[in-house]
Amino acid sequence: MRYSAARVLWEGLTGHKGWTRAWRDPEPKPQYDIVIIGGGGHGLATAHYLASIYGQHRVAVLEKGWIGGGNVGRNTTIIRSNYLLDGNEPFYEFSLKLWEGLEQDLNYNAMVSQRSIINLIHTDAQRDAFRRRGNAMILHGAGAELLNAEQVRREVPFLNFDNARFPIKGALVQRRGGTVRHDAVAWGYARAANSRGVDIIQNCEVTGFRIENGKVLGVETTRGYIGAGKVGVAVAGNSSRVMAKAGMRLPIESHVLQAFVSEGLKPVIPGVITFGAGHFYVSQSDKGGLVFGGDIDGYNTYAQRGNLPVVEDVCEGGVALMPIIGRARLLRMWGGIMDMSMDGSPYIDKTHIDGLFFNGGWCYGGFKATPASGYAFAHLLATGKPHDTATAYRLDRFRRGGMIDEKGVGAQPNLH
Amino acid sequence: MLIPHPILGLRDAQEFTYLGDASLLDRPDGMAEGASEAFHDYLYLRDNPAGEHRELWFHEQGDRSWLVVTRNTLTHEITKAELARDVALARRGVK
Amino acid sequence: MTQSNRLNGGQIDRAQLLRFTFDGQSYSGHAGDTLASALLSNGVRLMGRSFKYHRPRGPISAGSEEPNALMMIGDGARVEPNTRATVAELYDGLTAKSQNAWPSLKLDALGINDVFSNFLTAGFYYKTFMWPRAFWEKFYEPAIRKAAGLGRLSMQEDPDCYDKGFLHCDLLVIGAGPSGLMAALTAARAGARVILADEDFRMGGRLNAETHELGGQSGADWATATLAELASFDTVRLMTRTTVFGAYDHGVFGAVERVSDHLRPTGDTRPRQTLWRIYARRSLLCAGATERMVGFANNDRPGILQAGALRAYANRWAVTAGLRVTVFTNNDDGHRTARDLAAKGVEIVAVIDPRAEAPQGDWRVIRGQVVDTKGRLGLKSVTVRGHDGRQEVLQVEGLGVSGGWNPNVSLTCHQRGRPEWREDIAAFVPGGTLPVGMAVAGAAAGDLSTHGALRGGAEGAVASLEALGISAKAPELPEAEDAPVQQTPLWYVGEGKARKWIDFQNDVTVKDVKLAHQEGFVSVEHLKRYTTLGMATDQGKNSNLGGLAVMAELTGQTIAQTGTTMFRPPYTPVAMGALAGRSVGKDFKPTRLTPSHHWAEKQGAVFVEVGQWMRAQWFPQLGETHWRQSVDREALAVRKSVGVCDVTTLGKVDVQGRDAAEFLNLIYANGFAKLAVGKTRYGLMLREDGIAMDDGTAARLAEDHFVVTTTTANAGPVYRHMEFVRQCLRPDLDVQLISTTDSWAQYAVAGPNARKLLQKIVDPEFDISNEAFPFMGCAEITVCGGTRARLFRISFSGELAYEIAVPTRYGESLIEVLMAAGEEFDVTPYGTEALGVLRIEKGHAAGNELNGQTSAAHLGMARMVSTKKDSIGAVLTRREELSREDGLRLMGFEAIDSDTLPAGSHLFAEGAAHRPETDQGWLTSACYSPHLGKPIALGYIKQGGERIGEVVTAANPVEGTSVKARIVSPHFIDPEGARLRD
Amino acid sequence: MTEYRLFPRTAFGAESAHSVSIAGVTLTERPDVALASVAARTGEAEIAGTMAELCGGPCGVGQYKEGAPFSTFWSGPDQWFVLADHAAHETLAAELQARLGDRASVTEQNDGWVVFDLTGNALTPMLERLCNIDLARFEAGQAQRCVIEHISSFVLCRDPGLSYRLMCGRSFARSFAHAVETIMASVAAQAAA
Repeated sequence: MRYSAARVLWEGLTGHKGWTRAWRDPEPKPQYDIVIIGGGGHGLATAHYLASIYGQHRVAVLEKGWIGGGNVGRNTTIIRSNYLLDGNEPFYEFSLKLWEGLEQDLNYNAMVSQRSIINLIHTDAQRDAFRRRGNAMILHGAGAELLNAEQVRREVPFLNFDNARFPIKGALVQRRGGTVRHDAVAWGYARAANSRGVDIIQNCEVTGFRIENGKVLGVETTRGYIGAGKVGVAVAGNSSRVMAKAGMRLPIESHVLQAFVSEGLKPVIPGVITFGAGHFYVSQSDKGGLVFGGDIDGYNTYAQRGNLPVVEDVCEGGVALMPIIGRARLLRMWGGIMDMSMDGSPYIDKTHIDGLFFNGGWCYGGFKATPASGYAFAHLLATGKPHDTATAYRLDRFRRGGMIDEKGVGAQPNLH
Repeated sequence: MLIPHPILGLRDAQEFTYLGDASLLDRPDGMAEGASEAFHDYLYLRDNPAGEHRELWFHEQGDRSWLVVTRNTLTHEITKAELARDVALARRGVK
Repeated sequence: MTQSNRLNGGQIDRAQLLRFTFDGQSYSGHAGDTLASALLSNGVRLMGRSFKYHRPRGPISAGSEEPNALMMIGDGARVEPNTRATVAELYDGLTAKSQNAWPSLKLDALGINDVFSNFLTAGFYYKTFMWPRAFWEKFYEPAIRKAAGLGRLSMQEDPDCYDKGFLHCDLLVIGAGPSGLMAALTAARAGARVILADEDFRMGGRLNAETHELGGQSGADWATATLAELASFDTVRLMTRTTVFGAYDHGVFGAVERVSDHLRPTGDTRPRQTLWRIYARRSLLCAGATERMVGFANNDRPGILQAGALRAYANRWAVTAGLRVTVFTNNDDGHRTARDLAAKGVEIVAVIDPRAEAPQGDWRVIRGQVVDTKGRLGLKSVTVRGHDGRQEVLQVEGLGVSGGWNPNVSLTCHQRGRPEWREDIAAFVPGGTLPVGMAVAGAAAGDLSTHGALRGGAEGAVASLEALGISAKAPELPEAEDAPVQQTPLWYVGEGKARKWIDFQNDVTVKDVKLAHQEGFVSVEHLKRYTTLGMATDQGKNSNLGGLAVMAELTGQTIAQTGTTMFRPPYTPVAMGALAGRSVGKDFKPTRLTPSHHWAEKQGAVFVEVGQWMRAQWFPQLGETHWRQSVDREALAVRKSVGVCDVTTLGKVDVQGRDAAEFLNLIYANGFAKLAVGKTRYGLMLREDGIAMDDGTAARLAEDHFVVTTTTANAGPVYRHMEFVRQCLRPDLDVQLISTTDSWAQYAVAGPNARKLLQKIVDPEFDISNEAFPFMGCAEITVCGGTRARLFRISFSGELAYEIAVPTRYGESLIEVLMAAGEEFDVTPYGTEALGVLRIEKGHAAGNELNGQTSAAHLGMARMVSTKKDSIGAVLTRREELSREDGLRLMGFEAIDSDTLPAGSHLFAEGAAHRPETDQGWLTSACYSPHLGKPIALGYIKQGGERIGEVVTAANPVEGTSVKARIVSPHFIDPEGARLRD
Repeated sequence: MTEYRLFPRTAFGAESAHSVSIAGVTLTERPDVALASVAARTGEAEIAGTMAELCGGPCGVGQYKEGAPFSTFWSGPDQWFVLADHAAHETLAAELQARLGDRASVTEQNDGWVVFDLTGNALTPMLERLCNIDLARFEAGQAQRCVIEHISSFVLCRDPGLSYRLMCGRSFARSFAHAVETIMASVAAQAAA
């Protein structure tokens, strides 16, 4: 079924009787060409591109709970491609381009909204670093603008310009950055993949791999054994646990990132703003809630909840930057489990087990990567070769010293 | 979170700085054969368990002790906290 | 306007008349009123508009769960949007305005959405607005954003302040209804340290809203007496207006106390609210229960309230929503509303009860259901269908609805708790793993009678204290109502074509849930996200279960099988300002001042934030109109004669112990074991991954005593790292560390005349001649007639230079002395800008070069990493990508025919296309070199060491510039270091 | 002989101590206090005994022992801070080093920290808004390191509810005093209401 304004009108007039399931609810088949573990944004996107670009149709996505229940369902919805390093920027720029055509590709309005992202500058050194980054972005075709303090004030006059502990001295802006309605991304990919024959199987937890002679043959699940030519793992928040079933140790630690939303407010903030002197970034949803976040709690955890000190830290940054939100109220806070890698950049790679592929370590940048991650993982699964934009995301890079460390904090996951 | 400091009793985790897996105590010998591989595994690979985890916390806003805390990563329950110094000395004794 | 709907009795102070306005209209109420009760007393039922359809709405509750009666309260910068009129305390002069309505609450233009509601069903926006592509951002989205949102911020800085604090107790009792009061009393009498917190401004909970008697006195009187006893214990803290909003790990709770929200703003130094972190060894949740509505056609009109709320308004506030009222209930409790309102003289038109066993009363009881209502801006009539099939229209202004009660389990879910279904009360009760140390009592635990609440509170307190080793005895319980719950679940009425609301604020109806089911959004989380059910400001307290019940019916499963209702913090929304506390504005982070700060202020210095420090950036002199003039002058003065710069901010760590040298040998990549006493050495500190962490110096004051310096930014992390190495890696070494950054005021004295200047202040018994005190010397000396000092002959500028340190209290005096003694040399104070120029000219790496991505080899220091010893980072810095011969090298760059050479420019071979593949490096730091008379820079470029003399392009497209630059040695000044040794 | 002389200033850049009183509560800087830190060398934990002799009694974990001429508090395992009168003991570190010899590492801290005295009636409402200490259990003679408005501090109890010593890094003095004084004013206003 195609979605359109005409269809909405017609259904409205005829009692909404014609709407059908957005995706089927199939029983698992005994064997697939490719099994994707993880029905999150990345897994579903992988399935969609496998079917739509790489002509793979015997594909299943296995989800232990309900699709979109991981980090695609609990993030701050930001998209951008404002990276510095060569290993990252082409990939994120590819992702942004895919976002730009997503709705037409999926026939689903995920509300991709390119309302710009403003990274504030508070020191001269920060300006130097952002100049370097802005230039890298332009070289990669991503676009960037460097604003001075006066220009920033004109764009976002409600920030704290006159009584700030760390004055705003400028900003790096990417006009193409913005936000997306996050749940809709999962649903849109699921519906599109489903329409091309992909089986999306919910409530199906993988309990083990069947590996013989160094080759993966399939997966054991709570709904029985499922054979697979290839298995792709995209289980953000659970990577170490799932890959341990295949006997692997990963360069990953799992941490919790809290995110927050305020009560609904009439429009306050035009785009995305990130504070350069504290842990705070914010946008406003179409519903009117301020959506914001900050730093991870900083300790290993698999509990989807954080603690109060980080909440306070984020709100301190928020009110320090935007004194107008002191009387806005925080409505809801939640936590998502981030697979923090050892250099802050992800992995999309084959493993030493034939037919077993891994996608993970997205730290807290996985949402914006969803389309490109799916595309690149689909490419790797279908062709056995890394996608051109994802050649740096190898698991062996630490042996070579080829870290992709945007923040420059080293092998300490909680600092990335 | 509250950390049961072996000397000071329950102290707010906010007073501490977190480092990570307590396996960082087991630094390989830099002068040994195969040090490169040993350091790779030491620095980059993690068990990252969902359950009991031994980890290093520094009591930065307290007595400046490094602690080895045994904490469950699913429940956050802390079952043990030791001075890292004691743990490290004990390990050296074993070697 | 008169208070036409005011009844007799109530817990209000009729002697105090309070005036207030709502949408410009003046009204009056009494002390003890909430804004909602005061408006109802004036006959105002219309108080808000819903989110999507802009339906006219009145309050449904008398508490913090209110989804409809949200307003903007206050004036000017103090306007607080989305404030629940049902809990806003009335004060004289309060101003309130309606929100989400234009031009007025009564004539809201977007009420048109209600007409088109057939097209605006759940998730409709995912299916349309896609064509043409550009229209989403240009047209559809802006229109949606403008219509969306609830209240409006003032867009002015919040003028109020907020405190934060910490409290500790044995038992935290959350909620001061019958169970909470009894629990607190039990614990207090046992000598425990108790905190009793309640969100209301009057403790007592439902006791204030009911007419039951407790041990022969009214519930409210019993509460008053109990509170008086509690107040007599100095181990008890009673906290009214305090919402415990979150349960965090290990018994830490977040609570917000509204200190002065209920007062007319006075402008004194009182905070508006205080955020408390409560550390409780045990907690008892006595949060009561929330009554649920029933889904029936047009169940959202102003005048339709929870039956219990209608009763609370009558009993506590002496107010009725209308003079003719009916009640629709599936349980016996609803009948109490009729009884209490009738007793206050309100006409009870009928009680509608679908149950066969509906009790009889002094009023008409209709066995049947409500199937429709009328009254656009306020309820006018309800249509009832009797079980006998007869339809009847009742003319009423108020309708109390009771669909049963939901225990307030929110806080039990904040960690791992998953509520469990209890069939007998048709509600979720606390289940799963509760927060550590938490127990639940009273209605929150599903114990819905007053007697049950009292007993639960007492027993809960006894058990909680027992776990702490405190023995407590349950007090004798006052005699109280103990009626069993009699109800037959009723989630929605099948009859009626009009919409039946489940989530009032977000306009989610029974039909929307059915559509979600039809489209496969069956999981509770999918239902919630697809329809926005439960995402409103009431956090789903009023709606979650209703939606779940409809879904259960559609899937043919039980409610327990379908899912559960979970809650996250906060229990009710919390002001951002309270969570930020005092750490806002200039107080966002503390400010550290250097010893020369006051002196520099007097000189008119321009300051800059460097981490938490404020440092003098430059010292403008009369006639200088541009910062470059000042900075050039300062830098040249150092090269020509002598300058002084406050470098106290550099981290200082005192390293002592028999094994101090061996310790330094491990933390630095270069060797330290053989450093002689009285000598200083530059040290390169690597992280274990072989990337440069920091650089600095270590001075050996004695065999077993070193002073280590770090960069300003890394003082904290380096100290922590050193302690890690000391305690975790080499506990066998005898080393003691302590930070002394603030202890010593330290100044760089640099320039050809540095020694001459210092000789004027160093006490004569110390010989600092070049021979006696050569480059890299260090010594403990005295200056100015006996003041203890430390002298280091080190140089950041490349000139003959020293750093001199004195106890910080003498720091300001020292710079005055240096200025006075240096007058003959034209001594010049210089700031961080000139410091930067000097170090770039000398090719010293700093923060921009040590950015956490560069190895020893990149810095050109690969050979410094000793292969003769084990040191942190030595192994991994040799990995191929970090040490390759053709890799990046730190080089110098000189601008050619350009007056700028911006840091952050990317480097390309001359004539090469500017593409990612041809990118060869970047400029890290840049300045105008007054010494060389041109812009220079440091930067990393591939194979830099082999390319000296080559001209490259420094491209800076983000600012539209592209400059030619020549690659040179990073040491622009005195590469042989002769000046240092002079 | 050099003709120049150095003169001390307080942490506030003044010649006399910073002192503020609000509604009966007083915060006073104590520039007249000399400080040194003492850490036992490995295997020399028994210097605790010598410390006890010097400071008028043993000073165990979390304790603050006032004596004359030396007071001391525990700051970490086998580590103490010693306080004395600055005029008489400006070279406190050297004095202690002489007494302890190579059994301890002694470091001068005179100007590393600023000492404040906080006195008045019912200080609990103030301190509970400043630091995470269980004040009902914080008795005379106890010491605790904690964070006050993001500033690393020591709180020493002399008389519960009535008299405390607060210490912060010298460079933080102005921010620290501002934080304390802000709460003094807030609590005074709340008490008056």
